[in-house]
Amino acid sequence: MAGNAAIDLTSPPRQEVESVVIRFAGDSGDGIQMTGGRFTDVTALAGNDLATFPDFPAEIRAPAGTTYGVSAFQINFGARNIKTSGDAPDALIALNAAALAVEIRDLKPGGVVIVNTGGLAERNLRKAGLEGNPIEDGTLSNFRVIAIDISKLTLEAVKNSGLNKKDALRCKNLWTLGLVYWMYDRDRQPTIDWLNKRFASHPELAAANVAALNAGHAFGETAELADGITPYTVAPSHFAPGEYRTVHGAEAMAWGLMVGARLAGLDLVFSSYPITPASGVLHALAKLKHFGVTTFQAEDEIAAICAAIGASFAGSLGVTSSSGPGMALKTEALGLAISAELPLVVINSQRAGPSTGMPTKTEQSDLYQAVFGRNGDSPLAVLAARSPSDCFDVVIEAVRIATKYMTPVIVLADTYIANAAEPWLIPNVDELTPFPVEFRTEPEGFHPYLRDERTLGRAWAVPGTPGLEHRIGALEKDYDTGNISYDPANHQRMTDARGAKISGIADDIPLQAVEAGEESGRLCVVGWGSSYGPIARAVGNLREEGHLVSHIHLRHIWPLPRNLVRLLRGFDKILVPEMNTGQLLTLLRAEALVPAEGLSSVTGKPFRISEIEEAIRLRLGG
Amino acid sequence: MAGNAAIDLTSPPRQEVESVVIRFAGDSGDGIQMTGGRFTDVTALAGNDLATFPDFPAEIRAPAGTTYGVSAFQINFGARNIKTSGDAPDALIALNAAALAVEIRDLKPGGVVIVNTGGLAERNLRKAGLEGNPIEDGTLSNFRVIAIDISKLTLEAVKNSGLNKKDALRCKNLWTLGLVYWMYDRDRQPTIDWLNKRFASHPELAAANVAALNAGHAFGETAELADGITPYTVAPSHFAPGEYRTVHGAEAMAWGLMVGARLAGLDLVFSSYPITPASGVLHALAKLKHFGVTTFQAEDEIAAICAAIGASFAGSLGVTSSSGPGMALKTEALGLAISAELPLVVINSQRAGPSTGMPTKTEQSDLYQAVFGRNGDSPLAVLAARSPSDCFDVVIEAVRIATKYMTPVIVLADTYIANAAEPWLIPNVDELTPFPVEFRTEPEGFHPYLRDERTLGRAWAVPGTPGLEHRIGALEKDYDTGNISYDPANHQRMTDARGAKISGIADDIPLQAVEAGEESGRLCVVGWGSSYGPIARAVGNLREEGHLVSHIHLRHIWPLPRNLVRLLRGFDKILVPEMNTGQLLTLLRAEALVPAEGLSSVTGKPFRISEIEEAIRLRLGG
Amino acid sequence: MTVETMEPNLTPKDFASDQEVRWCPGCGDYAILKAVYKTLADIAVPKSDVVFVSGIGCASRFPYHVSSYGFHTIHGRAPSVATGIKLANPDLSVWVVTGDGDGLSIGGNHMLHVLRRNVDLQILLFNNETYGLTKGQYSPTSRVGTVSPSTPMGSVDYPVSPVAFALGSGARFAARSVDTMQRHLPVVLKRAHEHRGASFVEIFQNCIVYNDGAFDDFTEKAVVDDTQIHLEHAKPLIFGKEGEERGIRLKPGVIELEVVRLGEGGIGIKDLLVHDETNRSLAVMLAAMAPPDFPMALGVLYCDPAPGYETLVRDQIEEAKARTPNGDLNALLREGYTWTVG
Amino acid sequence: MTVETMEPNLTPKDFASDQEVRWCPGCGDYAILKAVYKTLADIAVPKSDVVFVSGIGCASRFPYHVSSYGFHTIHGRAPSVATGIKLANPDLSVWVVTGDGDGLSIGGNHMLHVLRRNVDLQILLFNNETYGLTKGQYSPTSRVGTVSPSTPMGSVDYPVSPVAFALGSGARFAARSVDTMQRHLPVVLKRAHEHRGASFVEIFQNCIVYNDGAFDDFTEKAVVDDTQIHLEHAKPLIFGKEGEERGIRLKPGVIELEVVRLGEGGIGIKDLLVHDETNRSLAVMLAAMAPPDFPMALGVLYCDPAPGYETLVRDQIEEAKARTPNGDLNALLREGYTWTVG
Ligand SMILES: Cc1ncc(C[n+]2csc(CCOP(=O)(O)OP(=O)(O)O)c2C)c(N)n1
Ligand SMILES: Cc1ncc(C[n+]2csc(CCOP(=O)(O)OP(=O)(O)O)c2C)c(N)n1
Ligand code: SF4
Ligand code: SF4
Ligand SMILES: [Mg+2]
Ligand SMILES: [Mg+2]
Repeated sequence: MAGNAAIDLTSPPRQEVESVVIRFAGDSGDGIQMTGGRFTDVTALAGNDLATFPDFPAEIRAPAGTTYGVSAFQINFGARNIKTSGDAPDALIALNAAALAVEIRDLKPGGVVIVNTGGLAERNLRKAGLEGNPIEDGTLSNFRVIAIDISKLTLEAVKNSGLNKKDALRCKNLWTLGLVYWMYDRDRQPTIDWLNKRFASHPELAAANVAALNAGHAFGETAELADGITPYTVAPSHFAPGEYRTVHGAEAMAWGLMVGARLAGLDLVFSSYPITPASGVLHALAKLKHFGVTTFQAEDEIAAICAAIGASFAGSLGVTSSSGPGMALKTEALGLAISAELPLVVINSQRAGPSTGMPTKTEQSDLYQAVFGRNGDSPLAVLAARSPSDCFDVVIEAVRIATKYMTPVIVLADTYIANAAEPWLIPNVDELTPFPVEFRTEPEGFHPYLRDERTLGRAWAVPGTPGLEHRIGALEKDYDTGNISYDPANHQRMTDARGAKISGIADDIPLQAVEAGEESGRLCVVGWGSSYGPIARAVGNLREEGHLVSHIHLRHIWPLPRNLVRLLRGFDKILVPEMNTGQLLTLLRAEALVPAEGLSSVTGKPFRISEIEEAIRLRLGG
Repeated sequence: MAGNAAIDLTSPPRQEVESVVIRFAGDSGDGIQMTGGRFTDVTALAGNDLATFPDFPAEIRAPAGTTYGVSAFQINFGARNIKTSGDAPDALIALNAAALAVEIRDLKPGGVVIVNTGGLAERNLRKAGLEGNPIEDGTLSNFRVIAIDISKLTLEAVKNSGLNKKDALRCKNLWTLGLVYWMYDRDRQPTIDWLNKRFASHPELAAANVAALNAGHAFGETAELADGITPYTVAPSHFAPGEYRTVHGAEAMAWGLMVGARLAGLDLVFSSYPITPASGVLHALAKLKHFGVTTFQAEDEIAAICAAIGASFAGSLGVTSSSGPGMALKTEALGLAISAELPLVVINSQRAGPSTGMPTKTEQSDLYQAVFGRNGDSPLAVLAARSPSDCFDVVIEAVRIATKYMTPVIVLADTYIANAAEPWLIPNVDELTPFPVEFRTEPEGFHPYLRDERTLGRAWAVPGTPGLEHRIGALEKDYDTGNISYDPANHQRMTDARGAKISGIADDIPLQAVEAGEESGRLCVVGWGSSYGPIARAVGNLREEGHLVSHIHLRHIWPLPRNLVRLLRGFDKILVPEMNTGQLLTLLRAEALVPAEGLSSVTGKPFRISEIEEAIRLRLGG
Repeated sequence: MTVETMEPNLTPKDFASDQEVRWCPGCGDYAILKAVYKTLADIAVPKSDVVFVSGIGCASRFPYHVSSYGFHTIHGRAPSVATGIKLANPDLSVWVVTGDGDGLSIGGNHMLHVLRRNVDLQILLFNNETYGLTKGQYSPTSRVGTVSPSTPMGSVDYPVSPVAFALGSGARFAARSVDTMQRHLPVVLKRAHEHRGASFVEIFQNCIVYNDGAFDDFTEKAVVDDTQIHLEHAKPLIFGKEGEERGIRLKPGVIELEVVRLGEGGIGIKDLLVHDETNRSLAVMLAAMAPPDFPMALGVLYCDPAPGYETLVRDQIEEAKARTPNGDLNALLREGYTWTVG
Repeated sequence: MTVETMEPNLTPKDFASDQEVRWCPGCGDYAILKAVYKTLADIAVPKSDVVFVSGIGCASRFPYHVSSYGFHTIHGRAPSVATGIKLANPDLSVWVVTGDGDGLSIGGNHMLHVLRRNVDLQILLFNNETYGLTKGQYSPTSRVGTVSPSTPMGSVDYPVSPVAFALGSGARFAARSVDTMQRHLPVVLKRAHEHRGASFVEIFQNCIVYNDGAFDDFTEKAVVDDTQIHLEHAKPLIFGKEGEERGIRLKPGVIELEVVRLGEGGIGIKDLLVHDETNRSLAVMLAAMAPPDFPMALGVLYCDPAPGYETLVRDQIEEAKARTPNGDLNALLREGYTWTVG
């Protein structure tokens, strides 16, 4: 383990805790996301397992001090295996009145709240819609409160920096971070290094921020904090050996695409139109031109997917990415890719709908659309990622399926996954199994819809190859020549072939594993996507209590693993928690004819562990 | 009964038959669709029940004589209740070699085939891909053949018309029609009147066509036809009293929209982009400007639906119409209409997919898309028409639901329904129940998302109304004010409300009736849309044989009628024939958890009665 | 539909809605909002007859802040929704607010067609040369070399000029102004409102967060005199500080504009081009002018009215009704062959 | 990807595919197909390096009839698919075939952006002023008053001019020809092919079934001399039968073209405008000319090359590789903070 250099031996005795949930909150302009990011880095370096949840406002920069302008960052870290960013925070750091007003509701009773009293002036309170000062009016009486004028202390800490007051005040997030580092026994050095690098061209800013960080830390070491408040230690978690980093979902998707293309032996052409929360993948890949990646910001989502289809036609790996409204626009062209039988990876970072909905909030309500949402009989493969790091593997699997079966594959992620981060055991790319594409080059016997006998994937013959000139399109094709055909029996045959090709993928994917618990029994909780964390933790908690409840988590949404129906039929009850009104539920009921029940949560936020626990208890009969 | 003036008493004795299926076929340039239309009119006037199936090529005007340029028109008519355009024709009229080559496959063994030998020259045969002359090489040995040089006889019949040879030859469809009129005892006069009106400005054309018609008829009266060929009579069918006409699906939809708007008390704004086979509705409405209808040909399907949404926002009834690829493009805007909670009727004349597919062929494969195909939790109502005339009622029902519940409603028709015709007991518009819309005008207590307590439909306040100025959009709205809201609990509440509103429609629609047979039992055949005819006939036939099999046919695809699940659970087996790979099937299995089985036919053609009969027999154990 | 109640003497602030404005502090959108309030008060159309329609983007949040009717639709589709509104009720005063991304990236096709059709709308395109709402990616109006999250090495594609595009699409009214020009902008907006048919107005708007100062080269106080030309119909094309006036003339012998200094080489006002709002070719050439070689042309570049689409559509319906009066649905259903049973 | 095998001396008919052509007998598309075969034979690019991409429509069935690579995509989206093809393999010769509906109705936005971006494509827009494939509805290029199934009383919206739109969108090559002009058309197509960047070619195409004779006013043999002007770079704008030549000049004092008769009132060739392919303003004015007052301008209206988008994209990738050579994925995954356990 690297890091952990300067443990302060003079501090008061620290209380050892197994895991902690901290929520940083403040104004959009307060640098909360950066603060959270720094805390995440040093926490990872401290060897804790962790999960984060950035929760920023819809507005680019809402007027200062408003409740809808509050930006928050939550992190759950611990010595034990961390599965979610946590239900209710153990500690809240509120840099202004609005943050306090909005976020205090979720704090655990008895939790610690660090408040910047410098942000609680009359004017601030009014903007936050507060009638009184929460520190005085009893609002905080259930919590352990550390009320300090962070604004003032920050100004003091950086007074020699030469910064004007506005810029000086900007350092208050670092001051706060210093205090929090002290409370949770984090190493400051990586953050100092980061600041020096980040502000390399503005050394006075770097120095001021470092000064603020140190001052906050020193304050913790020396000040008498309120009663009942002690600093903590959180022991390192038990990780398998290897090299680790923290990774966000968007990054993991970008890297997965690059590695997937490499494993397939293809060039990557990524074509997209910006949309929240999907743009991160575009941004990440645009920075990687030195790896030969081509990124294309199209004029809209239709152009984006069509360019990706064109790239695949021309022999690259065409990939596109979007979120709900943009996915809707790709519908028609997805049909083209299905009919033209070209490989294509489509990443959907789902957000709260319907329509524009709540663009910055998470939901998993595009499963219907992914599986069913096209005109005609239009089967394709659908995969879902369960966590930020899982995106890497799932995207590679998508590339494998797309190229092997000559089909579009939709990958479902969501706002939470795209933005959240977690530690990741970095794979060795050279040890991953390649799945090189073989373009058709032999003219003899060629026609473009010649199918591989086993996969039913068609021949991929790339423009530029002499002798394989051919025409494709979305009119129905003759099975035996690839030419246009309106023949009735042929249409049946081609429809069946397209269907069989996709169902056949089920033979090429792992059988469904049971995540936790027995392979049959009284109750199974079935989930998919980002609800993995809360479901796993809830089931884990109840199993620890001795309840017999199992957890199945799907990566392959379509086709479903071959053994899934059998597994499901082995349980008396099936509970399907989803951040939608019951979409996987419909699929499972139709496929397995099991009386599965849904647990629906559409709040724009991840499930709380407790609501799943409660639903499970209810079904177990208390 | 009108018509039936000139019954020729000198003809040979006529054989009485209960129903007949005739198929006219020839080159695209041969006027086959017009010929079929005329035959349909006089057959309706003769009091027969009937169903037609125009089957034209994908090409606008394919090169003459090619097999893919064959245009066909099938009519089933009879004394009994006619449910489909018929499986195999009893008689085939083939005006050229290609038509004979393509169409002979489907003729009933022993059926009559009238062949124009003038179209069987060496060159014609080659173009049709025939090696020999079918009349000589035994191809027709199983049929009763009337081989006549219709070309020559037509030229003779019109030789005094002054037409040049090319135009004169164009009359051969009328000559043929004359012969067929004789064979089936049809009245020529309405066709003569029609020709005189149609060619009013070219009296020489009218005269020539009438001459050809009469000559063909005279030929039948006087010529010795081949052995075993007699003329027929088909008695009138038993119709309820009233005034009748034949109606095509596209017309019926257009009229239904006009009547629906009238019943709602709204102006109709119909906004669409041309696409096969949906354009007919646009064309029909564009001709009705004198009724105040506004039609708008937009630049694409997205603009079309958005203009319809704008029209609804402004207080008209916004309607849009398309087919598969165009429906796909409307996906995003449908979400807007769902979120904005505006009335909108969307007609989908389905065609064979996926993607471009077979644009002129029928299929019912957009059910998934209609019910599930949007991002987010996006419920709306889905209806399906079962026959051309049913379109009228279904569309009116769609208008009623859309305006009462402030929701988009998708109406599913298909190529077959849009183009086919059948007799229709013309309703008296004044006797239909109006469902007038009440716009909100009262400012007191108003906000745009104020819901009707019973329907949950929101208040419709129209720009131009003083005091009700408001803003709507597709961001999530606060339940209690209609303002933008990102509140977690509110999003759940609004999502639930949108869902409950649509499910609640189930209380406002008829309980599902059983079309034929018992309310429970061994086997129920469940269908929707245009497969009504073949299913009804197949079930009818088997019930006549004494088999206990029931038929349920859905008009309301979503929400499903309240009693449907109960009904379905009353049967041991459920068979769901669909012109897709099993889409209603998925819905029924998920909703009712019944082990329903699909019978899938995706050939671009309607089901044959026999294939459904066979599937039923199989399930009944022979 | 429209109830004609004149609301007495509305002031700009009567057009403010009760919704909190959520643009970034310092955003140019605030200034435009102010100018629109002023315009609305000036033109004195009843609030209830005004509709603001927008797509998605920072600019497109505009309708929430005007106390008229408003529809915040989906990305790029406001022109189509607005067309439907006008078809349903031609009497409404319908304003489309869009951004360079909304109106010219995803929505370019609807923009083309609404302009070509000449639907009577006021179309305000807030050009900030960036996608503000999605955090600063380059847009179709961003200049070559723009560094943004999606173009970290600089953009390589040529931008589109909104007014050139509008003119190429057949627009019959095209104008330009600047967010902060609080005297100029309301005048332009009023002209747009007066013009029957589609009025296209490009408004240069500063995005303080992602593209601050993008238009400083012709909007900074110090340079405006040298870098802006304010067009007025039938007036010579003249600009520049008093005493240092310059003008625009046609380069002798070729179809090309040039800047000339008045008084230099005997050049006088009579040598300059005279602005003719009805000359599309001139408008195209004016639209193409840009600093540093030319001043930016502001004001009404082109205005050549023709009946609006919605009017022609209505007229045709009225004509049809006059030709075939008394639309009886029962008669319609009975047109053609019918027969009676029983 | 591209294998450089020169196929020896291909003749036009070597470019015919084995698929039966399914246009209506007499359709103008046949003639265009013939001209394209000739062009392909002339330019001598290997068949395997040629790709035809189309949308949906009669015109868009084109790729099936060329024995190169071909992709018949979906309605209006060919420019986007073609962009993807060029991004993946800039060495291919990519031709887009589209119709007035496909390219300017549903596909107008992609047309704008592919032109603005200057992707190296040859874009052939077959303008028949109708939607042929869907049976003759009016299109965005149909003239006002067009009677069609969707406009039984005549259309009321103003058409878009394809070349004016292309120029407004920033096209750097715009040309025009006519289906039946079998000597003119291949020359124009060859120019389009030679031009690096997006080449936009409007081809007037007769739809014999739904819009027969739409262009007779300037394509009928009897009138061509009076109604066509064939543009040639650096040559004066002159047309008309020998002995009755007329020319185009700038109307004195205003930015407006006029037709003058040579010899009349002392007007000579020197008074005429000289065609300058690189002058966009001139191109816009030429594009606006139409009978009966003006001849139709045919040939290359505008050509002012700049590097193609796909080239600039590739260059940037190469530059990035040069800056940070040796892209090691394992190193990438380990950038930033990492730590080691065990
Ligand atoms: C279909 C769809 N695609 C993408 C987005 C994401 N999006 C929202 S606004 C926007 C661009 C905004 O740019 P602009 O129109 O210039 O407005 P600005 O924010 O700069 O005012 C994008 C890409 C969306 N909401 N919907
Ligand atoms: C998404 C979609 N909308 C509509 C159609 C129907 N459609 C096919 S071709 C066409 C227009 C063709 O017009 P044009 O591009 O001018 O080609 P032409 O047939 O005249 O050559 C239309 C509307 C379609 N295939 N797909
Ligand atoms: S991001 Fe830019 S355009 Fe958007 S509100 Fe902020 S300053 Fe204005
Ligand atoms: S419909 Fe017109 S454009 Fe289409 S193939 Fe026939 S003649 Fe050509
Ligand atoms: Mg912008
Ligand atoms: Mg066309």
